[in-house]
Amino acid sequence: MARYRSVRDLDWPLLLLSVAICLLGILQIFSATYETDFADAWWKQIVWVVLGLLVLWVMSLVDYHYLLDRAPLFYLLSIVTLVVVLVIGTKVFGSRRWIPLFGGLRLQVSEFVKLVIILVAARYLTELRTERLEARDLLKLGALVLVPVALVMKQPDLGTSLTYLAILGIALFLAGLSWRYWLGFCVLAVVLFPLGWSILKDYQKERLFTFVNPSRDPRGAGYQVIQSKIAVGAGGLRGQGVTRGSQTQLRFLPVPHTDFIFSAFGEEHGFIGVVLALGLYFLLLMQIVQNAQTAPDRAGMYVCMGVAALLLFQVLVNVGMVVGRMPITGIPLPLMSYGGSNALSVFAMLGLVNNVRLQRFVN
Amino acid sequence: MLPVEREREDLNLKPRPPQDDPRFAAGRIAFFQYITVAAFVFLLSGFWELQIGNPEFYSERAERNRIKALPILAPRGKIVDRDGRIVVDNHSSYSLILSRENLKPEHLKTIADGLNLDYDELVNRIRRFERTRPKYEPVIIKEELTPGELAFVDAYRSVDGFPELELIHAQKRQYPTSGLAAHVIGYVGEVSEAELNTLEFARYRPGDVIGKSGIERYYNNRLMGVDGQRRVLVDNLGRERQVMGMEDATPGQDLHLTLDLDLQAVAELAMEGRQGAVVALDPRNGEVLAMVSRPSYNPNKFAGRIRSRDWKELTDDPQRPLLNRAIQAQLAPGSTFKPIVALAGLETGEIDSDFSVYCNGGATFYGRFFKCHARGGHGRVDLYRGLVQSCDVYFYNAGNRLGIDKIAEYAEMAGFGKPTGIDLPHEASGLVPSTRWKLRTYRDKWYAGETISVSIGQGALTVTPLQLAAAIGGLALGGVWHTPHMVKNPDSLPPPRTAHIDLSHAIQIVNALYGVVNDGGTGIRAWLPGIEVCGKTGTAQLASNEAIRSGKVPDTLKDNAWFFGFAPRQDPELIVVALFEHAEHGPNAAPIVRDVIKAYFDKKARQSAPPVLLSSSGAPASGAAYARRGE
Amino acid sequence: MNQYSDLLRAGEQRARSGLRFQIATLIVFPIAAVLFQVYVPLAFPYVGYLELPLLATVYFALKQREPIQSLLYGAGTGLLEDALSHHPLGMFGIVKTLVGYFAASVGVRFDVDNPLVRFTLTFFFYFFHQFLHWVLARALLGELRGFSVQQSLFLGLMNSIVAVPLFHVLDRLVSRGYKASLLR
Amino acid sequence: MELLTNRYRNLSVLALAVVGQLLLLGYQVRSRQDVRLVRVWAVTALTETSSALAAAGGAVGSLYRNYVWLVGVRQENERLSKELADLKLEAQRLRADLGTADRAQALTLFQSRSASRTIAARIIGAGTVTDSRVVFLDVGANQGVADGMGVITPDGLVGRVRAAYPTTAQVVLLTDPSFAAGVISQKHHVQGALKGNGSALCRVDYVHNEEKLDQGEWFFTSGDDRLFPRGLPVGVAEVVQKGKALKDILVSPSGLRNGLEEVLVVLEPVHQPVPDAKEPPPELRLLPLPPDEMTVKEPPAGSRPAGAGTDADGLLERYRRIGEAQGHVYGQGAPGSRPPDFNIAPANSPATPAKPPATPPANGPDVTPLQ
Repeated sequence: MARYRSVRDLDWPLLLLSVAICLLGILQIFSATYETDFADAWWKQIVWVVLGLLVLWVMSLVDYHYLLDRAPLFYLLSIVTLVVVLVIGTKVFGSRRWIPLFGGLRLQVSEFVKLVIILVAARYLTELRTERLEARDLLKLGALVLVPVALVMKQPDLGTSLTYLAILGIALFLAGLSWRYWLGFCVLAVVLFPLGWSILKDYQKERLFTFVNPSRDPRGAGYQVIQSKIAVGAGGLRGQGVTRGSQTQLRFLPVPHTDFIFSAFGEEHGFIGVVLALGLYFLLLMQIVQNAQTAPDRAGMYVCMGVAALLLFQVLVNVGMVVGRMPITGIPLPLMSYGGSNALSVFAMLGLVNNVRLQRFVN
Repeated sequence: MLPVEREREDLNLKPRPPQDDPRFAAGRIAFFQYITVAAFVFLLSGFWELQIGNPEFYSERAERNRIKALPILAPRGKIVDRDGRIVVDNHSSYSLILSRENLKPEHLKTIADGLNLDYDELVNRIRRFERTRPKYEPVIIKEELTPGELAFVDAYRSVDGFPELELIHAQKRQYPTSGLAAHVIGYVGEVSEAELNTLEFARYRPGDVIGKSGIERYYNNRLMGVDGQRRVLVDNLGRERQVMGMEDATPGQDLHLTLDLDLQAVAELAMEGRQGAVVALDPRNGEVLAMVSRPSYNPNKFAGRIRSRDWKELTDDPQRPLLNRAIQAQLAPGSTFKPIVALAGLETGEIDSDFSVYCNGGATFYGRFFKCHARGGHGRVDLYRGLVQSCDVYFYNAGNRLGIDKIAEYAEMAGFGKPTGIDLPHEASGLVPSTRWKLRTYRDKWYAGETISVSIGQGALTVTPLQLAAAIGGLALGGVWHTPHMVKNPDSLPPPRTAHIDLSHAIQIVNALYGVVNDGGTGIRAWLPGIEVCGKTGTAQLASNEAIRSGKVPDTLKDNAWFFGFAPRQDPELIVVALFEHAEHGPNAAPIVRDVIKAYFDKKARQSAPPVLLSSSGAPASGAAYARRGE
Repeated sequence: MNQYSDLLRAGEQRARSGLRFQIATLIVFPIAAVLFQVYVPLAFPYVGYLELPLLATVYFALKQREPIQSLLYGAGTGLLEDALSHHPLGMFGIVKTLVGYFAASVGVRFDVDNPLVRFTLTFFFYFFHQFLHWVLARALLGELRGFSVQQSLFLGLMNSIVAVPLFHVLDRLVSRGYKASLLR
Repeated sequence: MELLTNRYRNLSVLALAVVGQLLLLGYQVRSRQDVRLVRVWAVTALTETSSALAAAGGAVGSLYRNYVWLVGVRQENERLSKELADLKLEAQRLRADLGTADRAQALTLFQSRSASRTIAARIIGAGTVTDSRVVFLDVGANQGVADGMGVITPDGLVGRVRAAYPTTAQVVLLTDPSFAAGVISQKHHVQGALKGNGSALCRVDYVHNEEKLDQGEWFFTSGDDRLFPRGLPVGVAEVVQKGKALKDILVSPSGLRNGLEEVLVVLEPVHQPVPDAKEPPPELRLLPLPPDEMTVKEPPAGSRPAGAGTDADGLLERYRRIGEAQGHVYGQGAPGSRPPDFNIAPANSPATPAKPPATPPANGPDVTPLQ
């Protein structure tokens, strides 16, 4: 197991960057929940981050090939759990996403399914060993991923299910899917759009509407976008200062410590802070991509790129939502948003990346 | 190498195939990097737009900065005379508005200096808006900018970054520059804070331009339109780039006056350089054909924001040019009141056509001597001669017989003592004294001696020129008093008042008034060939008799001259009242009335004559032109 | 191995032949270029259309093949140029930074001594420069001015025509006047 | 750190450089403030070098000329013809410098006759952006130049100081889109606002279609923009066309016609009358305005475009003429006198109407009788 040479071989830049982002997140959680019912959230988040680092360490120790090998098992397990969640899950804000654990803690299963999907895709595509992806494989892999997508959508949790699709997308892209298929997807999307539209829940439709026109109903669904934009705009160049953001502190902003944490961050730290935070994310992504480039084999490359794509997608959608350029989907900001499941799953993924990196010294 | 192989086998993994090169997707990974860069640029641009691009904190407000909402000021309705000739027009001009959202207080000094505004006034003005209106509502700080001032604005708005300045196009009031009918038309101005608290103007907002006096005020709701709005995209230099949306302004309605500019012009010219008023109306329906008050002023000075200096000059003028004397001067009518006394006498039977007195230059009543204006006396006078010669002694006796309350009753029947109800603001009511009035006002009883003065139109009796015109006009028609009005289709017109007076009495008085002009009476100067002009002079004394005797009467206390004239004798179409203040002799007002009446009948002849005839006479077909314009 | 990486690798090898200029050259040239831009159009107004600072940036980037130095060079030149305009500082700075970087990256992959390549690259970078500046002015400053493609293409052509002999002269000047040394 | 030293060093530096400048830009845009100090340094440094170069260029030029001629003289005539050569040289130099001398002389002459206090300046640099029209002067705040001062030549208006640095000043030329000045036409006294167009010609705005303006008419500064003194020549109207509501007018600025080298910065502006239209158009190069004959008829105070009253005024005027034609004084008349006849045609050109003082003067010649 202890195959890495020493502590020195760990991907320290990756670790430092992720911890730096977490610290920004904790600071912001502290500020956003300052003197509220959630005032101890930053504390809990520290615990989660420490736990997450632990997970990361563990994940770096286990050879990812071992995990890949068990991917089908994980896959089955996660499908079962998702079904269980649908049946017995705790209902919060109208959706069943959580499995209640001891001590009032809740686990969001769908967060960890991301990890499984990355592994499944990597495993499947590695076994192909071809330069081009065939239609048969495409369908098979697509079917594999679409099952959890459908289950999560049922919760309903559009955002998380979309992240699965993002993983699928990058996997297919890297495997060398012909441009004809991409074109086919586009045509299919256009054809299926009306169908999908009928499947979407009313509130989801409303979110899309308000994404197009936030002022449609400023008291209703568009409220969040408008308030978020106001908060970000209030930040200006230098920001209002920690615990000084009026939008955040006066509770105009919805959930300023989870989904809209970056909005609060933007208000209190301004454009400079935003550039810094986004810069950290960018470097983190680049570091993961570098690990993908230096991966010892295809599987490692797929794993790393899957993680990178997932993180990019989440950052893009969450931050885009904050500035009103993406619809509100309820995707948390990795590493910054408050939430244990999110933190643990992201650190687990980073652990995987680290693992891939360590394996390159093996031969 | 080896441990790995072993490990793989342990894990039941197939050995790595030779073509398993992780670099096979290097190009695609590079592509992913570019995607990442693009995604972050996309996100950063979003933050730039919100945090940097928007100079203001509130995103919606910021949107207003780039997409500015500029008011489109609705033009007020035009005011035209009865023939459709334009009395009040609009002309296009530029107004400067100040967007308070972008205001930098340190710029105000420069703005005030550059645009010749008073700095303190400007600051107060902005402060006034600051208190009451939301910040995004702009303030108009200067109207009718000259090209130079426009250049100033343009230069500063762009180069030195005065983002608060914005120019809008406005329709400004254009009044006759000669001050013609200034008092009737009135003027517009910005609604004041005090006015906003009144019921009349409660629905307007600060900065709105409303009618302040005259027709402009009375018919403000009709004349005023509804402002529109234009949303334009402006760049960072403040230049308009694109129109995003328009809500057109609804212009105000045009107003059709009953005024006849021909008569008005003649009356204005006749009063030039004089102090007083002229009212001409059609007694058959109450339409006012001309209304002049002198001295006048140039209402165009009010069309913008009047300077406090000009305003002070106007209000401090002892001649009170802002007063519309036609409806606001309350003065003793003098002998022009005598027909009313005569009517009262005839109706009550206190006098009849046979009743006569001997005038030897005065008479004594209740121990006091009242003199007649003719030193030598008129000899024996009956009603006809009494009116024609305007014999005071005759009317002393008539009044004495009637008593004050009978006189008051008939005066009030004719419309004195209360506003006529004309559609102009601030009409004065005049005063008809009576025992009840005396008791109520002075808590004192009426002395019979006071009646003597009232019976020749002096004493406490005061009337306005309009009241006199309406009263005599109704009397000449045989007792039908129409409410005078200025606008062709007034909002509401009360039905005419009628009094059941004996028609023969009215005819008797009218005949006497005909004699005043045509039978060697005091109104000979109003004589017109071919037109049956009836009239009556009046000389109202202002100074006490003692002062007159001492010969030291200042100009401002010289007698007022009155004259009313109507024509034709039967079914009069026109009655004109002229008040010529400090003219000393009543007959001096007669030519004014004569000119107006002449203008009326000349115009009538012009309109009835076939236009061909006029143009064939070689003279320009001015009459035809008028007829055409009148269509 | 695919074509892309071949190209990359070939480029890496070629990069070793990049010139390193003395610091003095790197300071004098942008100033001279900007000064030229400031002073000469007074006498010959049409020279104003010559984007000498841009040409200098492109030349040095192509020659140096060292992205960091090139982008810093571009940034310096651009900021200097900004200082003399009445725009906010940074507009030309950003544009020229990017031009410097990309020109250096491209310089790694092409034979930058070939006049035809130089011509094409200058033309491309001129257009890129103008377009990016327009985009930035529009996006960052909210200036909604128009962009004339035809004019940019024409001026790009003119600049490229000037650039080829100019670069040639600079080649000789640099190699004669300053000690050129190999990178690494 | 491996990350920053190795593979992504280039990209990182690029990102840093771009983001750094982005933040700089953001600061300027956000605070609407210039990074004044940096700009002052840069501008000062560059323009100093530039003026030094300019001076050096001039010196080298003259040295070169002298040297060539001197050598030529020695080779030809040795000492005997030295005096002659000197004279020749002098003549040649004078001839060569004639252009400059003329210009300098005109400038000095103009400066001495101009009522405004001015300071002469040389243009030492142009702006670097092709679409903005900006130049730099060799005088600055140290010489008393301040933001907003007008810049002129004897030929006419040139521009306006936008920013004064210690030893140099940035001038926005009148062709720059951000330039505006109040102007008045010489013959018809039409007022408008001159604006830069970004091209060689300037626009004049806010002139109504009804107003009269000839092509080729001169425009002068009107002074009421509070920026420039009145009476500076601006340019000739090249294009005068009817527009939608306002006239489309293009003016070719006279100040830029002969190239720019020396200019005057107006330190203390003094308004001057606009020269009368009867004078020849100001060929000001060597013939500065004779100060004595600068009498003008000022436009009627407060005259407004299209503001000549309404129908009512015309009618009043008409009746006034009717009265005058008959010798009738309104509102007066002895008993039995002949009443006026209002149906006669008024005389079209009344013999100088004796207007009573109570009425304001009729506005302009546009008050025509209604016919």
